[in-house]
Amino acid sequence: MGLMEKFFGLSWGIHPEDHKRPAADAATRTMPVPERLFVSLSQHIGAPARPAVLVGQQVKKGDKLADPQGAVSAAIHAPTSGTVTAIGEIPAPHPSGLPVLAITLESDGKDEWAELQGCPDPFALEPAEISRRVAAAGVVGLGGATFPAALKLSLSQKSRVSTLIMNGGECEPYLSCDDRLMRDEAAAIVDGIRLMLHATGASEALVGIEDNKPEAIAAMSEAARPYAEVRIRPVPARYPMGSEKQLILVLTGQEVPADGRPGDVGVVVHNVGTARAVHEAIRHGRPLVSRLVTVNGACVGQPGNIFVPVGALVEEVLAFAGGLKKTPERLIMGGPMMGMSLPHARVPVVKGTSGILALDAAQVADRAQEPCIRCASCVRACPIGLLPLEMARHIQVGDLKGAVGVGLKDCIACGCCAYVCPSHIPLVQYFAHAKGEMAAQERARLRAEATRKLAQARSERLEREAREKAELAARRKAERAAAAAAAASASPAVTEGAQA
Amino acid sequence: MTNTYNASRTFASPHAHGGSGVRHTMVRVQFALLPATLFGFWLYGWPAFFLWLITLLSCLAFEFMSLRLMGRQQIGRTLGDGSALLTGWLLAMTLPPWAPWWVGVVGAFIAIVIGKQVFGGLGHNVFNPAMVARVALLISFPLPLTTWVAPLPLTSAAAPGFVEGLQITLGQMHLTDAMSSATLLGYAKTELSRGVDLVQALAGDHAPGLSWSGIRAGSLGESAAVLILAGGLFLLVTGVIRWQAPLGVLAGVAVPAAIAHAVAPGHYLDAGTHLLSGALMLGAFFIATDYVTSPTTGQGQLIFGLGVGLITWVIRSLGGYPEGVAFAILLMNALTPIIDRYTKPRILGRTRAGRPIDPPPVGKGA
Amino acid sequence: MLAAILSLTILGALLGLALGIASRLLHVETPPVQAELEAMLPGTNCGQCGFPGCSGAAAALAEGSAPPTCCPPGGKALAAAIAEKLGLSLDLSSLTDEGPKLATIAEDLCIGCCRCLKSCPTDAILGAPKQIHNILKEACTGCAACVDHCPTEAVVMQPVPVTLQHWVMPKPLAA
Amino acid sequence: MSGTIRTLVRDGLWDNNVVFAQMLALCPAMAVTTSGTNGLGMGLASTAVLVVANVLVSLLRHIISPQVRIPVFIVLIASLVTVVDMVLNAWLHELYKVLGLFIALIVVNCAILGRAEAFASRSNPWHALIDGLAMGIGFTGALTLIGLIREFLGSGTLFAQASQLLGPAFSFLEIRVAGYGGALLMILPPGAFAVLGFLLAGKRVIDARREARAAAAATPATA
Amino acid sequence: MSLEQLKENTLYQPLLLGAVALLASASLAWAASATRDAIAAAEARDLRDSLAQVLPEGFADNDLLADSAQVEVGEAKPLTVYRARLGGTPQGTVFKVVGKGYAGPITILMAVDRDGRTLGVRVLKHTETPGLGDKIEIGKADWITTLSGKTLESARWAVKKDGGEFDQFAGATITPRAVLNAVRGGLETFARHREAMLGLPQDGEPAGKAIARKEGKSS
Repeated sequence: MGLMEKFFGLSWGIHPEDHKRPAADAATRTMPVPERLFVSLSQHIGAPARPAVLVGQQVKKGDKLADPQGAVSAAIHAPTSGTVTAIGEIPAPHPSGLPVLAITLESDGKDEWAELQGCPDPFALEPAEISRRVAAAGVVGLGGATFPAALKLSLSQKSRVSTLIMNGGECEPYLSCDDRLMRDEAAAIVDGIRLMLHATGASEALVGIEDNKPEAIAAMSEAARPYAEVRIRPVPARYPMGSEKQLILVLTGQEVPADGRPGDVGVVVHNVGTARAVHEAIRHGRPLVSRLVTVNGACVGQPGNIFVPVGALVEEVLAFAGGLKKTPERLIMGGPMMGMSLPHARVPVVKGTSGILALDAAQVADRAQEPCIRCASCVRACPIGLLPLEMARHIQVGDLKGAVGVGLKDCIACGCCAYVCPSHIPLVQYFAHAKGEMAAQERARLRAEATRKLAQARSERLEREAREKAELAARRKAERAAAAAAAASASPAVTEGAQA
Repeated sequence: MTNTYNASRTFASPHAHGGSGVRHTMVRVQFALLPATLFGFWLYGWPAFFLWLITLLSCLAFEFMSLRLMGRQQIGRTLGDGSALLTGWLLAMTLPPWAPWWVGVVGAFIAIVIGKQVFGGLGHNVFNPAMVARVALLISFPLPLTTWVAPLPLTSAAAPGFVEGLQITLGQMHLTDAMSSATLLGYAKTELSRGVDLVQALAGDHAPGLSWSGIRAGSLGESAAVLILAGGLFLLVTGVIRWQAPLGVLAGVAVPAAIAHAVAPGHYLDAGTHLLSGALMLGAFFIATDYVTSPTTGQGQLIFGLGVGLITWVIRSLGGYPEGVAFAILLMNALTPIIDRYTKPRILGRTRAGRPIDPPPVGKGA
Repeated sequence: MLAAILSLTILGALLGLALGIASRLLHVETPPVQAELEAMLPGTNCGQCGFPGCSGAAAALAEGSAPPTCCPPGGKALAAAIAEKLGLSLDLSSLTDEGPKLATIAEDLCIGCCRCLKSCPTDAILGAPKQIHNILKEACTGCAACVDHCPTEAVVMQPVPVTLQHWVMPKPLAA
Repeated sequence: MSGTIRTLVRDGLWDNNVVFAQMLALCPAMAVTTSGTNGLGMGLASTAVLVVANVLVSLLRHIISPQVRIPVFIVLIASLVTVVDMVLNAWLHELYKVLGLFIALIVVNCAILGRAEAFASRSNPWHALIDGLAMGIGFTGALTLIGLIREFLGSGTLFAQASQLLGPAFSFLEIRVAGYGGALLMILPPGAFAVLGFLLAGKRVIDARREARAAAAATPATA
Repeated sequence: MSLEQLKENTLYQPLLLGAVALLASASLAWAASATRDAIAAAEARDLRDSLAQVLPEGFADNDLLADSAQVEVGEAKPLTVYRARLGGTPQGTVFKVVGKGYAGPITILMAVDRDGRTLGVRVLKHTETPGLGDKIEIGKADWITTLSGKTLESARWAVKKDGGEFDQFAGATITPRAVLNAVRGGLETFARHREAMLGLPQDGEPAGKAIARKEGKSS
């Protein structure tokens, strides 16, 4: 393993300029609740939540607005008190700008919490009960993947993980919300971590924090000192350190199998922000209705970290953060490496919104694409060991199968390849396109299969009907013949015929 | 508050860039070539400069014509990426400095049109264009391509002046026997074929030790091996190239050369002479490291380099030509896809064969 | 001379015998590509390809008179699969999926005549005489077979709107 | 009828040219074409064999069974070539000295087997004759063209030694470019590949332009 | 349609292929017998032409082709020599030597007179680089004629680069060197086997004495 560690420890990933300060050092602010909130029903991986309120209904802050639907889903709660004024489509925080279902909540200005059920001694609770409460609070992974946290907790319980890895890597440039949380609320995070240890049954928690956040490391070490099972582990600052597989590799030396989950190597990974949300949900009974968002970029008036209620519009968040100094070249939700470009600023903040970046042209550094010169910078940068240049060539000519053959499915879309490409080839876009195409083809295939079954059912039905008709006709004919015969031969048979 | 932001199209991540560029790389390589080139101009005088200029300009002209013919957009930008210029420069470095003008023009045509654009342009060529041109010229026009001039530094009295230099390049003045000279490797090959022992042959004027100064017959790219090496080290330090391919080439030549020389010093040149002679340094640092035509992984580049070195030594020692760097590079260029295929990096979480790795027994991780 | 002629003749005869026997022993039936193709096609016999049903299209594909892209309901995925089966190279990049369409019924036009019901290859239309019909989205394959049977033009093909889940990142423009 | 023949001729000369469209017989096309004369000689010899083989196969087409058709074709072609070889050697010895090397090569010229298989075995002798002639001339043209280009670029001459092949009356064809020694590479194998590649590309460009022009001409007619 | 049915019969194949083979071999046999004499005559004419090239006009009055012999020269194969006589007196001999060229063997025909002087040298076959090494052909350059009229002693049999008296070609040294080596080898062979090659009686006869004296002088 030593050689492997050396190999990966030295060669993967990139060293982007982090741009985290001064935003990371600015004091955290809390944004006042805007008049109207647009609470998206798709704030997590999995099926959208099902509305549980009616238009016109009055709700308190923390009241449930929508129920989870299906196995992988999460509940959604009211970020403030007020009236549900609409349930309909709004533009999604997504590059496509396609609509998404959302509940519109008109604030009454009081921001009144509903009755909350805290728990003074959560360690007395069954682990399963903790998972249940986390689920009820609608907690999802706050690192960006927004996987329902409760589901992960109960899955880890089943697969008997031994180590809980807390992701404090925050390797994306510009973003500092996790850093800020660790500095400001280390105690709450450590408490959340201990709750998660209890819920998963893991024996220890390793908190990986990149070494470019010394304040966070100090605060967390201080908060974790009483608890031997919570260990703070500084890791080298390198992108994508915050990626699950990379962090596990660095902290435990274990490699997660390509088609497997972290549970296969006895670990589970959660984000530090999630730990705080768990703490809030269990100790105070507060569901996840707001989060810390980094607002940063050259176009932002006062960059910093802001507590934003879920459902606030990006445009309002930007206005609170001192407004825009100039028209941004690109507006991004999330980090610059993996975040989504937004079509405009009138999209709502969701649970997974770690940052809102308004970058200028120099920061985006977008240039026209040039031909690939096979310099292999992307090969060296790829943290997974893929050949981005070959994948892109396959996709360019529409050979998706070939792209899969050289590892498309292992791609984590971290963006390292496109970041280093001297020819400015939008490699990640190729991969995203190909993955989308593959999914579309798979859907088409499934649909064609279903169609064939339906067509078969129909032809069987037609056959059956024809057969039944023929049988019926035959039977009638036989009956008539029998009746005629009976009538001809003797009269006592008449009653029998009538009975038939 | 400015609120006019509206994206005109969909942008994919990442929304940042490291700032590297194709042009940037090409300029650095050209910068690294500069010392050796200037030394060559001084050593061989005006004709060397004229030939260099003609080759470069022809490359640009043929690139422009090809792009026009193929109906490409933004020809100016493609020309500006510096790749055609670099190809021309590298080609000029390998030509006899007093070769007539048409050698440069025909070489540029072969390099740019046949070596590069026919394959689809930058990034698609299988073979290094400069080496394609070099080999095609050598085979097509053996006479002008093997006529070397003895060093006549610009500062010396015998050096041709500006006008004389022009006449030489335009082919209106023929080299006298007194002016012409053989390269070290060529001389060694001739002597060997006459059955003269190398130990005797390489004494006096032809002592290999003279190679360090670079003052001897040859092309711009082979006279100043030390300056080329310096340029190569500059590229290595600035991260334009990586160490695997150059090291492979040097080792691929030096190791068999050292062994053979130890066994039969009369028949085989020693490793030092091999390293400092011919286009080896240029090949190792500037040609074998060509991104487009060499393997993508470090492991692959090492194999590639070793192959180039070994084939070079075999051609030099056992083949018909005194020098074999260009042939060796072309041969290994052809093998690049295969090397690439077998030196793919291991995908994280998968075995080399591409199957997912077996998970370790659970619970061990702590 | 005679020996040469004789030996060559005998050699020819022997080789001919060997070939004749071999052609008998090694006789291979051509693989039933047509059946395989038919199994790949949707089987709805919608007729959009212009051939008499899916088996007709399979026959045409097998003998090469129909392009692999002939089945609109199958889309890109089917075209690629057929091309692979037939060993054809297919430039899929030029093939643009129009996007799936589904049949819908304009309720104000439907007179409940039940004619469309019988034409549907997947029994996707629900309805009874004098009742406004309805189309099961899940079962409709967008084959448009029903459109021509409606006397009041109440059946309309409408594109399926793109949703967030179905959105595909556009391919970058080639440099 | 004349339409069929016109198609046959056009196929042979251009549309379905042995070298440029069918990409057959590339071995002789590349190996032999170091000069225009060589290309012409090889082309003429092949044409002769092609025509006779086509007619023979066509005559025998009804009695040849599919199982042994390939061996029968090969025996026929090989014997034919050997007879031609001997006859030339005996009575046209000067010509044989120029072409002798290539005549044996005609046996393995897949263009001849290809035509027997693809055309002559299913056509009447008259059509087979025309086809053989057209294909042969097309082949000769291609070879001569490649040979001339390679010869011109490679040795700076045109139709060198043509008089040995065609007789002294044709010595006017022999042209030498003064002061040009030629690029050796062109008469070596790589030159053959390069010239063939450029000619193939050229043919495609011409075809594409013709198609575009035809399409352009057709559009207003339909509109 | 009986033919179609017949074709499916397994016995039809050997019959057909056999018949075709018979036809083909018969025609080949006919052609071979018909052309044999003509081919032999043509080849003899060729050889005579080449012999005439290396021998001066009027040097011999016999039919060289008829006066050939196999001479053992200590190599694997005996050397075929053609003797030139004038009025029955041996004047010289013509034979082939093979040089090791740059790209393969170079076949050379050389004529030597009774004094061991080259009468003429011609390259019959070679695979040297066109444009460089092919200057050894008489059609390309007249370099080969500079080899005529030289004896083993009278000339320094090497190219100028190697200290000899013959020109090398610019850019190619190996080819002329190979030709010179081969011709010198031929002269040496002649010196060693002079009698046998000229067709002189080994000893005893007056003519033989005179020549033996000469040989003694030259050795």
